[in-house]
Amino acid sequence: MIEVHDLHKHFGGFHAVDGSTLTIKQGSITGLIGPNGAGKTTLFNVIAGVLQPTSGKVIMDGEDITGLPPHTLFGKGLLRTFQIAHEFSSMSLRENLMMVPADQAGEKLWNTWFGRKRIADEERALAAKADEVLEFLTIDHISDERAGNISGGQKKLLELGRTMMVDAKIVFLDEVGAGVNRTLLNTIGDAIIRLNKERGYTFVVIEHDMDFIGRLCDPVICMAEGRVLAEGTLDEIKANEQVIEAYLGTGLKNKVASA
Amino acid sequence: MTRRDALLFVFVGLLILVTGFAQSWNSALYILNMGLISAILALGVNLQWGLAGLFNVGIMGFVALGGLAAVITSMPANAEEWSAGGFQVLAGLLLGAGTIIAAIMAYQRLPKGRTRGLTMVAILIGGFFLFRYVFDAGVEAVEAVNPASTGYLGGLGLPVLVAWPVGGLFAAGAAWIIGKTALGLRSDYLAIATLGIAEIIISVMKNEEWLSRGVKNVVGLPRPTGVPYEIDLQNSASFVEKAAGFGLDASTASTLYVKLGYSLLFTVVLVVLLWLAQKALNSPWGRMMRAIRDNEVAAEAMGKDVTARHLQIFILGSAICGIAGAMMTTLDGQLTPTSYQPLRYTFLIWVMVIVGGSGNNFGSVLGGFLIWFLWVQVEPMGLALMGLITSGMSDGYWLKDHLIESAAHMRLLTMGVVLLLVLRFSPRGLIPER
Amino acid sequence: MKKLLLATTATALMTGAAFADGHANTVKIGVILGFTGPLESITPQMADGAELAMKEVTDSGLLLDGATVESVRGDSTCVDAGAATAAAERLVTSDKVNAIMGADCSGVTGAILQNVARANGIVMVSPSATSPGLSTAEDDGLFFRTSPSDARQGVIVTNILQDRGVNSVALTYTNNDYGKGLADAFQAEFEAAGGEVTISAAHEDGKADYSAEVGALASAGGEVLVVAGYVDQGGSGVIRGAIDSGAFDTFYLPDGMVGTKLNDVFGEELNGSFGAYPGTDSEGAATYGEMAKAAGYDGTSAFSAESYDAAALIMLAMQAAKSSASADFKDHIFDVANAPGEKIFPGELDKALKLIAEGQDVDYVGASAVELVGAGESAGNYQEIEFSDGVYSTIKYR
Amino acid sequence: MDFLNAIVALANFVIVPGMAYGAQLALGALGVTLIYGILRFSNFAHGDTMAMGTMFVILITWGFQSAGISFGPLPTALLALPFGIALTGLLLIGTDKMVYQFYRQRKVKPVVMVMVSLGVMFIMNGLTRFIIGPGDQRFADGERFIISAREFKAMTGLKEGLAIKTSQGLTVVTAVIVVAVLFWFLNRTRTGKSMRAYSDNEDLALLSGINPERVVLYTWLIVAALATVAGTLYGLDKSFKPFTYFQLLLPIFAAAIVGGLGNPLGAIAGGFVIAFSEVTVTYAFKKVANYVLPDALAPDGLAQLMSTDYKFAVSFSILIIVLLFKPTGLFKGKSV
Repeated sequence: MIEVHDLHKHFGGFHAVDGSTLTIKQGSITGLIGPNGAGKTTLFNVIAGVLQPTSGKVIMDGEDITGLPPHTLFGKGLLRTFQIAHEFSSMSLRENLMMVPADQAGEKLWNTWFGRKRIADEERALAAKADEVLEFLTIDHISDERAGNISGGQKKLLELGRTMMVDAKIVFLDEVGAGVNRTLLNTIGDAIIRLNKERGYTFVVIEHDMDFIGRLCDPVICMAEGRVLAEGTLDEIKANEQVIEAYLGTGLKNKVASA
Repeated sequence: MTRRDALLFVFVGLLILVTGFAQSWNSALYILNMGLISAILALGVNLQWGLAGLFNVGIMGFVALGGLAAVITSMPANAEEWSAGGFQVLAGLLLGAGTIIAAIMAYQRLPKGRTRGLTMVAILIGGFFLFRYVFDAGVEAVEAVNPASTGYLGGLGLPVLVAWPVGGLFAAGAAWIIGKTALGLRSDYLAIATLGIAEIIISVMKNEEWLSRGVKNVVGLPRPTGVPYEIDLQNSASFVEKAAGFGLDASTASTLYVKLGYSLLFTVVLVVLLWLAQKALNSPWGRMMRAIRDNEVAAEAMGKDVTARHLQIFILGSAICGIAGAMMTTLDGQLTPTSYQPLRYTFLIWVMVIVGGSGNNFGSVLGGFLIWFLWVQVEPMGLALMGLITSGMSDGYWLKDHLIESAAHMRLLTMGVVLLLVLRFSPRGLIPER
Repeated sequence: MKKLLLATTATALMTGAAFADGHANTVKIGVILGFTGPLESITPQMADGAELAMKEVTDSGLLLDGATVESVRGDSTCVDAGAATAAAERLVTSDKVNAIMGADCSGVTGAILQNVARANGIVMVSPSATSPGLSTAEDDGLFFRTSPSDARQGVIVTNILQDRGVNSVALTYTNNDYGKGLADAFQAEFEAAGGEVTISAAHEDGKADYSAEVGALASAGGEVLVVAGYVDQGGSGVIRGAIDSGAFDTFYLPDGMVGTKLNDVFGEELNGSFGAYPGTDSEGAATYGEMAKAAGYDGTSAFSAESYDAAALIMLAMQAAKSSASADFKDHIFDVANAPGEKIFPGELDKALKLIAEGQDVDYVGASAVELVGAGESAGNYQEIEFSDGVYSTIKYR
Repeated sequence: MDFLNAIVALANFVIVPGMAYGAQLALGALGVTLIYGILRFSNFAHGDTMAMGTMFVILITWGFQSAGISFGPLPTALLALPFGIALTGLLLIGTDKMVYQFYRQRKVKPVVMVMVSLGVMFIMNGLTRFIIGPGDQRFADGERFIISAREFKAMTGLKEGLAIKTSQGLTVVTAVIVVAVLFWFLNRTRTGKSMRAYSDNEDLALLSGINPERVVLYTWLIVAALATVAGTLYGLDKSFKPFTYFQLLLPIFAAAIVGGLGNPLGAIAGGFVIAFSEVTVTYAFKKVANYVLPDALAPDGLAQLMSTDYKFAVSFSILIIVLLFKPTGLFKGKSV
C-alpha cells in the first residue's frame, strides 16, 4: 500500500530520518515504535507532506506521492492525527467533524449566498454523520462543547473521529494514547480494530504503550536514529538484540541527562 | 446579536444623535457617512484578520487603489493627452509587462543553472531599458500638455457609481499579485511586506502623473447619480419652498439633503456587504475558514487547501477595502495621493477592528463607527478638557499655554489608550466572536 | 490675550451651539490648519498670526459696532480630507463660524471648499494653498488666497535667475501639489527662456534621509540648486546635505523656503544664495515680525504673515459689507484688498476699520503685500532676497 | 587624476552618507531585532521609542547648555546620553510592567503583542508631541566637520571635495562601539548568555534556571540604550522631529527583516543594505561616468536607474525580493 524508499530528512546537520525503507501492507495495523528521537514523527510528517524530504521516495498504490501537500494526500485517502492534538479550538466538537469532508457545496463561496437549499440538505446529512461518529467514540454528550475546552484524551478521540468522517484508505495515528487513561485507551483500541475490520482502514500507529501495540499491531516496526532496525511481531521485536541495545542506550543517556 | 450587542449599537447611534443635537445635524451626518465607509473598511479587514488570521498592514494601498479607480472610471478622457502620447504610454506598459512575463517564462522553462539566471538577467535588463525608452517619451509628451490643470490621460467618463465595483476589482487585482508572492510568509513578515507594498502603491500614484496627475491631485470628481450639488438645490425654488415647510433655511436643507443622499448610498453598500459577509461566515465556508485560522496544519491535513483559501480571502477583504476607498474618494470629490498616510488609513482601521471585535462582522462595523466618531470628536473634547484642566491656572502661565497648544495631540493619545484598554479588559473586542 | 482667546474657544466649544445665537455681537472665524500631521510644526505660527489679527480687531472695538472676534480652531491634518471635512463641517454647522481662515494644504483645502464652504456658502481665505489647480476650481466666488499661485512664481524665478546670468540649474521639489506645481511651472518657463534644468528630483518631506537626493542632484550638476520645498521640512534637509557635501554653494529659495530659520540654521553658509517671496514692501513684514515677537511667536515662519492677512481681509470685508454673513461680504474682499485707498499695514487694522466705517476706501497691504487678482488669489508681487553676512535681506521688488 | 576624482565623488555622495545612514538604521534595527528575538514580537512602537529617548536627551542637553556645560568639540548631547538612556530605560520598563507583562504571562500569540505595541505607538506618539511639541528641535553643538569639502579640495588639489561631518564620524564610531559592547555582552557575560539561551529556546532556558523576568528587564534596558543612541545620533546628523521618527520605522523594519529578524548581525548588515540601496539605485552616475569613461562614451543623460521619487520603493522592493527568495533574511533569522 505504502512503500518508503531510502527516505532522508535532514535539519541542518541533524539527520532526523536517515535512510528509512519500509512497506506498509494493505489492511494491516502496523505499529511504529522506537526510543524518543528515533525519527518516528518526522517520518510521519514527511510521508504526510508536512515536511519535504531531503531525498528518497514515498509510493502509495504505485503512485509517487513524495512531497505532495497534505490536502492533496487527504484527497487520496491518506489521513493522519497529531502527537499533540490539533483540534480547532474555537469550534464545537460537531463542527470539528463536520468540516472534514472535502468538496462540500457550502465551501464554495457562491453557494453560501445563492445555494442555500443545497447547503442546508448537505449540512443536515453531515451533522447526522458527525453525531453518529461522536456516539461511536462515546463523546456524544459533549458534542456542542468548544473543542478547546475538552480534556486531552477527548481531543485524541476527536482526532480519531475526524478520520471517520470520510472514507480513508490509510490513517497515521501519532501517539494516539499519550496522556489518555486506560479505559479511554481501550475504547480507542476498540475503535481502531472495528474500523480496520468493518471499513478496511489501514493503520500505522506510533505508540509507546507496548500493551496497546501488542493488542493491535501486526507487524511492528522499530526505528532508532532515523533508521528501521527491525520488523516483525512485537515478540520478535522484543527479542531483537539491536532493539534492546537501542532502548537501553537511550535509557542510559536519559539517566545521565537527568542526573 | 445579543441584547448587549444591540445596546452597544444603540449607544453609538446615541453618540451620533447627541452630536446632532449639541453640534449640528450636518456634523452628525458627516460622521455617519464616514462611519459607514469606516465600517466597510473594518469589515474587509475583519474578513482577513478575524476570519483567516491574515495580518494585512497594507490597507492604505488598497484604499488608494479604490481612489485611483474613481478617477479612471469617472473623469472624462483628455483627448489631447491621448493623442500626444497616450498610446505610447500604453505600449510602454505592455512592453514592461511582457518583459516580466518573459522573465517568468524563462524561469519556468529553462533548466536550473547559470544559463537560466543569465537569461533572466538579460531579459530583465534589456526589457527595462526598452521599457524606459518607449514609456518615458510617452509620459513626457502626455505630461507636457497643459500641466497646470490636466496633463494626464483622464478616465472613461462613466458614472462614478461604476467606480465603486471597479475600485474593488483594482484592489482585488493587486491583492492577487501580492497574495501570490507574499502570502506564504509568516504573519510578521506578511505584515511588513504589505506595509511596504502599500508604500510602493502610494509612491507610484504620487509620481506617475500621466495616470492621475500625481501629487497635483485630481479635483472635481463627478457626484453619484441621485446626489445633487448644494448650490443647484439652493437655486431651485421648489426645493427652497419645501425646505421652508420643514422650517429649514435653504443652505442647511441642501447640505443635509446631499449628505442624506450619500448616507443612503453608503448604507445600501454596507448592508449588502454585511449580508454577504454574514452568510459566508455562518456557512460551511466560514467554518472551514475558522478551522484554518485555528490550526493551519490540521486543516491542511484534513484536506483543506490553506494557501488557496488564504489567497481567496485576502483578495475578498482587499476588494472590500478598494470599494470603500472608491467611496471615500467619491465623497471627498477629489483624489489626493499625499493624503494617504499609514497612521490614518492602516493603523486606525486596525484599531477599529480590534476594538470592535475581530471575527465578528457586527463587531467590526461597530468599531468602525465608534472609532471614527472618536477620531473626529476627540479633538474638540480634548480642547474642552484642556480648558477645564487649565481653568484654574492664571493666564500667561506657560503650562496653560502649552497644554492648550498641545490639545490636538490628544487624538493619537486617545486612540492608543482606547486600544490598550480594550486589549486588556476585553481582548476579544466589544462584540466578541460568538 | 492669545491664551484668553484660546480659553474662550474652549468654553465656546463646551457650551456648543446653544450659545452661538446668544452672542449677537460675536463674529466667529474658523481657523482650519494642520495642527497635526506633516505641517504641524509651522501651523501654530500660522494660527497665531490669524488670531493676532482677530485680537487686534476685537481690542479696537470698531468692527461692526464693537463685535468680538472669536477664533475657532479646527484640525485639517493637512493630509486627511475626511478628518478635515469633518472639522470644517463642525465649525461651520455647529460653531456657526462666519468665515474660514484656511485651510493650509491644497488637497484638504479643495475638499473643504467643495464639500463644506460651497455647500454652506461660507467664505474661505487660504493663507498657503498655492496649487494652480485651485485657480480654476469652481468656488461660487467664495474662495480667496493670500498666497500667489505657483504659476506666477515660475515666471519670477526665471526672471531672477536670468538677470543673474544663470543658465543651468538643478531643481528639487517637495513631493506635493505645491512643490510639484511650482517645479513644473518653473521648469516650463525656464526652459522656454533658454535655460537648462539638469535634473528635477522630488524629495519627500519628513523622511529619514536625503543623501540619495543630494547625490543625484550633485551628479547632475548646475550653477544653482533651486529648492522648491519648505524651510522646516525636507527643503532644509536637502540644503543641509548639499552644503555639507560641497555639492552646491548657491541656492535659489522660493517662498516656502524663506524664513529666519535659515539665518539661524545656516547663517554664513548661505552667503551668496538668493530667492524671492511674496511682498512689495519690507515695511509690513518687518512690522508684523515685531508684532509677532511681542506676542511671543515667530512671525517669519512660513505663511504666518499670510495667515494674519487672511484673517484681516475677512474682517475688513465684513466691515465694508456691514455684515458678518459670508454671502454679503464675499464681494467686498477685492475692494479692501486692492487699490484705490489708503494703504494699510499690520497693526493698523483699527485705522482701516475706522476708514471703512467712514465710507473711505482702503488698500490692504498687510504683512505679505496683499494684492488680489484673477480668481481671488494674490497677484504675486515678490521681494528678491539675498544672503550676505549670514542673514538675508531684501534687495529688490518685482 | 580623473579616476581619483571619480572615487572621491562617489565617496562623498554615496559612501560617506550611506555609512552614516546605514549605521543609524543598523542601531535602530538592532533594537527591533532584539525585541523580536527575545520577546518574540515586532515592536511597532520602536520608532516612537527612539523619538522619546531623543527627546529626553534633548531636554537634558538644553539643561546642560544653559548651565554652560559643554563637551569641547563634541556635541553636548553625548554627555546627556547616559541620562537619556536611563530615563528611556525607566520608561520602557514601566511600559512593560503596565502593558506587555500582562500579555506575556498569558502567553498570547505574537500578533496580539504586535497589536499591543500599536497601542503603545499611538500613546508615545502623542506623548512626545505633548511634551516637546511637533516642531523641529535643534540641539547639536560643537565642531561641525571633521573635514569639509573645501578643506579637502585645498588639501588634495582635486576637483571633487570630500566632506565628513562630525556627526557622521561620531555615528559610525559610536555604532561600532555600541555593537562591540553589545556582542561582548551577549557572548561573554552570564546575563547575555542567558538572554541568548532564552532567545534560542524559551522552555529549555526556563528549565536551566534562567529567570525570564530578568531577561526581559535586561532586554528592555538594552533596547532603551540602542533606541536612545540611534535616535540621538540621527537627530545630531539630521534633525529631530517626531514625525520623522515615525517614518524611520519603515526603513528600520526593512533593515531588520532583510538581515533576518532576530539576528543581530543581520540587523547590522540589513541597515547598510537598505541605506546603500536607497543611495545607489537612485544615484545619477553621470558625474562618475564622465570622469572614468572617455569623452566619446560619456553619457548624455543622468545615468540614473530610477528617479529619487522611488527611493522609498527601492528599499521595499529589495525587502520583498529578499523575503521571496530567502524568507528568513540574508542571515538566518528566526522562524518562530
